[in-house]
Amino acid sequence: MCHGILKEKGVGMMHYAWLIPVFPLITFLILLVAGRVLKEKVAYIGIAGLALSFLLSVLVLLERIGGETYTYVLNWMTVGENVVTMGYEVTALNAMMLIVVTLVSLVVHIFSKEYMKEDDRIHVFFAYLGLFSFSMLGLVLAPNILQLFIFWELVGLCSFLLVGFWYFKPEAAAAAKKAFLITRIGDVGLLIGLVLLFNRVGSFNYAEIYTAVEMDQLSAPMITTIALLIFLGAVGKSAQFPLHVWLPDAMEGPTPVSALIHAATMVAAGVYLIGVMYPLFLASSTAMTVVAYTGALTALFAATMALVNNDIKRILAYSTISQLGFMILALGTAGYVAGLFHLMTHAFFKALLFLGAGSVIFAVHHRQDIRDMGGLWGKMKVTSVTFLIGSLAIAGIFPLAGFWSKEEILASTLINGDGFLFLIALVTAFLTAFYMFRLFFKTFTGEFKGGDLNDPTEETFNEQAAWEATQSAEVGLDAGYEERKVYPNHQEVPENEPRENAGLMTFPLMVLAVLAVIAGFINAPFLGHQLEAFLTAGLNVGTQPHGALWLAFLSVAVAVAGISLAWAMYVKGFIREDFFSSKAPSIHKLFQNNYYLDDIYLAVFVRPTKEISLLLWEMDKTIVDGVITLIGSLTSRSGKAMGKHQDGQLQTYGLVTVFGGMVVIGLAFAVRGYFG
Amino acid sequence: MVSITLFLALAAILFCIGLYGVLTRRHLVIVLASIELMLNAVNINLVAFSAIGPFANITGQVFTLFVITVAAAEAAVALAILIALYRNRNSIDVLKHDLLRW
Amino acid sequence: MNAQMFFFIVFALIAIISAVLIMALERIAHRVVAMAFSFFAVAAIYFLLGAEFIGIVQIMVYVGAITILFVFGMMMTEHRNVGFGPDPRKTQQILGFVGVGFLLAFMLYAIVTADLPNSGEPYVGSAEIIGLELYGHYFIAFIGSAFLLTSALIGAVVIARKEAD
Amino acid sequence: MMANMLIWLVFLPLIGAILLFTIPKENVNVIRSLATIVSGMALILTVIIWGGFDRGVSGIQNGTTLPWFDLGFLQINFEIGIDGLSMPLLLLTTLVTTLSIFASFSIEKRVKEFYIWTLILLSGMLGVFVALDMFLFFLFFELTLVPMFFLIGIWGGKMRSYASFKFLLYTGIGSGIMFMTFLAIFTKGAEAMNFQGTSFSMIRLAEIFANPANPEVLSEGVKAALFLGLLVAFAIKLPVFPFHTWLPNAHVEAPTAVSMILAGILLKMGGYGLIRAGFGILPDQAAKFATLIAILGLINIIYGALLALVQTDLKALVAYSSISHMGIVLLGIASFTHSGMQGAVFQLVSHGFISALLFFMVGAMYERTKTRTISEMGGLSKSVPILAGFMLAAAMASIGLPGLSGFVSELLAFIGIFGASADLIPAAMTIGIIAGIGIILTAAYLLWAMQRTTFGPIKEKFMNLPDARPMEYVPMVGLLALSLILGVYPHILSDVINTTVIDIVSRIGG
Repeated sequence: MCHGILKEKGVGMMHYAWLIPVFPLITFLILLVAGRVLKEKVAYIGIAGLALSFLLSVLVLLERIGGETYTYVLNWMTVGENVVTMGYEVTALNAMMLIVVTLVSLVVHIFSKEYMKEDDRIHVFFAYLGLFSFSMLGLVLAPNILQLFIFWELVGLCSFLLVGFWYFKPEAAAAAKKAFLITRIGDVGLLIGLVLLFNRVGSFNYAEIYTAVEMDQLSAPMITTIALLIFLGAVGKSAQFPLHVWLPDAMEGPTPVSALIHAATMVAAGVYLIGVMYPLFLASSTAMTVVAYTGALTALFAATMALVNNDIKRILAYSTISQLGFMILALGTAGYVAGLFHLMTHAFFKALLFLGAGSVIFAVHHRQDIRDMGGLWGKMKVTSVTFLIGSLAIAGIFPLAGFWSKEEILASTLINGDGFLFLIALVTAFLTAFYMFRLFFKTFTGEFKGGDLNDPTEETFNEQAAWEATQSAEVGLDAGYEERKVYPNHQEVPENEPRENAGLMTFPLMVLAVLAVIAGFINAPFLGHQLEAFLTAGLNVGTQPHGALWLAFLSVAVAVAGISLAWAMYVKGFIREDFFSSKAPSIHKLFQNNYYLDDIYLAVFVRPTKEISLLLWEMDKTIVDGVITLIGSLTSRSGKAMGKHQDGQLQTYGLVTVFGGMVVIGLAFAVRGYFG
Repeated sequence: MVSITLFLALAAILFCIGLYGVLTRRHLVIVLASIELMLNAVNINLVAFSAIGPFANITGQVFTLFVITVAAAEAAVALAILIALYRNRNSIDVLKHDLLRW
Repeated sequence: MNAQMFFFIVFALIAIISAVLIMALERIAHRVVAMAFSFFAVAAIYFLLGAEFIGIVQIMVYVGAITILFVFGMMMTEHRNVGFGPDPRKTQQILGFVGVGFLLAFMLYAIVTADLPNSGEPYVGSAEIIGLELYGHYFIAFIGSAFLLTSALIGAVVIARKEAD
Repeated sequence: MMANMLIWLVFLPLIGAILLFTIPKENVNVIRSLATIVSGMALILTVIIWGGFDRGVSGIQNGTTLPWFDLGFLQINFEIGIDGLSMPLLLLTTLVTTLSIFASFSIEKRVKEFYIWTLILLSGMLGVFVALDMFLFFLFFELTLVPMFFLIGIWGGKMRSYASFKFLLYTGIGSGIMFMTFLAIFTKGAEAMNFQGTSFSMIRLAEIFANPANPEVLSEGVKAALFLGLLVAFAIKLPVFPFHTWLPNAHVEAPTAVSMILAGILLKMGGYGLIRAGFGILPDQAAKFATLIAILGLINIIYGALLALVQTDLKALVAYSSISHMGIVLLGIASFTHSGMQGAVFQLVSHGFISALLFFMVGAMYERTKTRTISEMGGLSKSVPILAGFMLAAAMASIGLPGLSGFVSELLAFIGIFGASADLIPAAMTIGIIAGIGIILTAAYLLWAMQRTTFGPIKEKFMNLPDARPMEYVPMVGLLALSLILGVYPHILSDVINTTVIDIVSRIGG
């Protein structure tokens, strides 16, 4: 109805698409200035801003479904002859991403109003959330890769600010810095990639890049290097294999942040980047294989680590890395729609899982170790049900969203990728189902193992103790890596019951649960792959692979197998919980310490750099500076030495003068003819 | 007729003796005396040139007069300094007076 | 070798020997007397050169006034027991001697090789001509030297008098 | 009319300094307000000139040439003028100096002399950027040296005399070498035109060196030696690797306002001189030494970043970060592409604002915590949230976060170095990639410093520190806003620089 009205005015909603990022920016500015005054009410401003953006993006999507890409560009800077432009663009992919980002952000805003209500810096929190939403939406709307890069780094900044929100915790500060630095490595790769692109193509706009790639103005090796450099950026941001170490540590931030940033939106930016530059990747097969294998490797690798972890948020973090690996695997095996479809569905159910975990943590007074939880099914009905839906979705059970998107990925891996990739995908699917339900059963079934909730010895955060901890431990990049603390109170004490949280926290869970169920249908085969048609219209990304029916049954079977194994181990106890860990303790240890990668990076990169810098500083002080001070002291010493000869005896001076005179006479005599 | 070179040679010899005296003798009075000697050597030259030099005219002698007056004044002041020096430092040995240094 | 050459040789020798004696003698009194003799010989040489007025002035000023001045200087600084003992700067003595020796050698070489034309008959300058010159051409210099002498006089008195403490 | 406005601009601060003499030492407020008014007027004048500046013309504008003194064939005249290269730097100078005067209100000792020296320094700096006659350039170059020496020497920290002497000697030697090279250039220029129509003006000499009357005088060896002389002279000023040790000492000891000016403007004279004299007069030589300059720039970036990583004193850390950022300028210049050169000039301006802001923040923190060693500080954002916020913003700008001006210049410099023609700089690609590592290191040391100073738990003695005073908001907000404007909409600056850069690069055959 409203869609029709706007049509007559002839001004499409897409023209106002630039308003979508501006609303959160306005909330950011308002809260920055008047935040302290508004205290509690800041949440309403945040929610209002996001609601407007969401509404607008829905309208934009509706209009975009029929119509075509709308771009509006203005001159940003002149570099020599070619002009660099800035502006916004609404393509199919952008429209979809707009919906995903604004919806999840809105839901997280509502959730965090309740979750963060007793934190005195809530206005700063909502300001940063507004800034993050602005930069993420800006990234999605970018018409050229430079503007994408600008918002790409702004998103990195917001993740730095939000992970380090509780800055007084040393681990949070270290995690924030680590997150920014490691994504920065990826960003530099992306920067060099886009600079090379600009030098070769002459402009940053996607259109010109696509045409340049088609008319292969760029040489094959150049395309591969640029593609790999851009992929490095994606690896950094979406926490793929070498650069994934920052995501588990980023869990130090508040849970709504993890839900919004480290589950749904920011980490998906890497996948979005590959999606946007897909023609470039398609043009070089080596890049595609590298992408596929990195994705597969990361998926499997992260899944193994999620198996053994005991912190509820870290398990979800590893699961995110694994699911992102899936998406990148899909993109690597020419499954453009599969990857992006999974991105959308994953955003919903992963946000759901994180918010569910958030409400669980909120109920058990900020403790995150799943060994202290259990039996919450009875106490927290809504959270448990929605969490179950989320787990089923991620495991890929039939009607839910995860099934459709994962099946698409398996199809594209089977058809375009080789058997080994498909095998890894299947194993990972199985492991995903297993660890998700391990988490579910340990938290929600059985009896509550957490002690008395408001137990005095409980680990309340006191700053002074934390400061001493950092002084003693080696301060620096690796602060906060000690083994997760095991909570002291493990014995049975009459605890007070964890209760279900207020409506404001459970409503978002319900919304996301509904989405986790229905989101899959938009690309369901029997409805004619609507999403595929929408996304690939006008883009030549090749024919999208679709799996046969048996593949669907295979994926469900694998999921059910995973769930039943978890059920057997953690509910019925047919198999002892530490059955696997006792069988292969060393592997268990390896997984627990995330393959000792943190320590390896520390030893290989961080410490040598510090050693070299200290050496250079010493060298700088002694040699470069030393030479100068040497010259200085040399002159003053020689001055003193000369001074000793002036002993005040007039007659010595007289004698010296006579000899001097004679030398002069002699010289004059010797050369008397020379100068003529 | 005595040629001028002889006079110049004499003057040179006297001058060098005087110089030697200034440079090496320890007794201040002798040093001053040597200075007077050197001045005399100069006068001999002047007078020799004014008398039997290439363009003999009176200016040589006039200059000798001026040199003599200056020498006299210089001798007077020098001895006054000597006496003051002796009274303050009660020594006229050149080695003792080495304050004038850095 | 005519009379003039003979007298020149005699007085030159007197001058040189007495100059050497100033340096060589022990007692300060003898050295001052040697100085007087050398000044006297120089005056004689002036007479030889036909510059009587300068000769007379030389005798009056140098032999008379300055020698007496030195005698006073010598007396004021208790000349009797002033034995300086061995001179520590032996090397400086030798160096001085060698240096001045070379300088003398240079000068004599230069004097001998300089081919000054012999001006025929000597020019005899009388006091009257000097007077004319002093009050004519060099009048300013003359007044200057007057100022010089008075300032030297006052200076000497100021420096030498005992501080009126 | 515009022409003598330049003359007014250069000599206004001097007049101000003389006026300051008349005010008695006691009433400090009058002195401070007069100083602010004078530098404010200079700022207004520059903004008027900026408005009237013709973006299209690549040559010299508002030029005036007054005969100064001429000794036969030696013709030195008071020739000043601005073009796309010096206009932004002029604006940078007046802006940063005005804001640093605001920052210097906390100085109590000998206030009158402080402002007299600052105003003389301001007129010296303005003179350097407008002078087109080599002799005049040298004169103003020296004019900036003396006040800086006194400013560091009197109002500095504990080791101020050592630092000020080192600064004086280093830059003194630098300007000595520069002057000798200028004289050599002049004589060679005169010889080339066999002694008629010779002059000290850089513009005229550029033409002479371009097409000399008898070319055999200007042999390759001679021109290479001249260029190297200039390179060494300006390398000392824009601290390049072997000659940089004076900068950390000078910064650590200098008071906040002075180190804002030192980092903000004085370093830029090195870069400006290299482009104006080095690339202006001997462009072909510059092409020959492009690889050397690129490698020097690279060393600067990596060396500055690595050393900044381990500094214990926050101000020394910012000083080494300046060295690292100046490396980017060298990289941009050496690439001989439009974007590279434009990036270099952009970096000169943007680094001016950002480093001035960083130094101001460090100074403000020092005023409150009385310590600069990073390990002693901690959790400051709890007691001084606003200052910590601005410091974090300054660090982000320095890291090159998009949206702030640092990013634009880095991007342009990178486009430049990667676009450099292979025969000019054979290893352009590897240099670019290693410079990329430099950027990561920049992020590393700045964030690590921020983590140890503003994040983390707070110490008792820093519990109740006074947050930003109203007067401190002016430089903070001013500099951050400038960096933000240049970052969000660089078109303002880039179209001023563009035409001149195209002309410079075209002369080198870029």
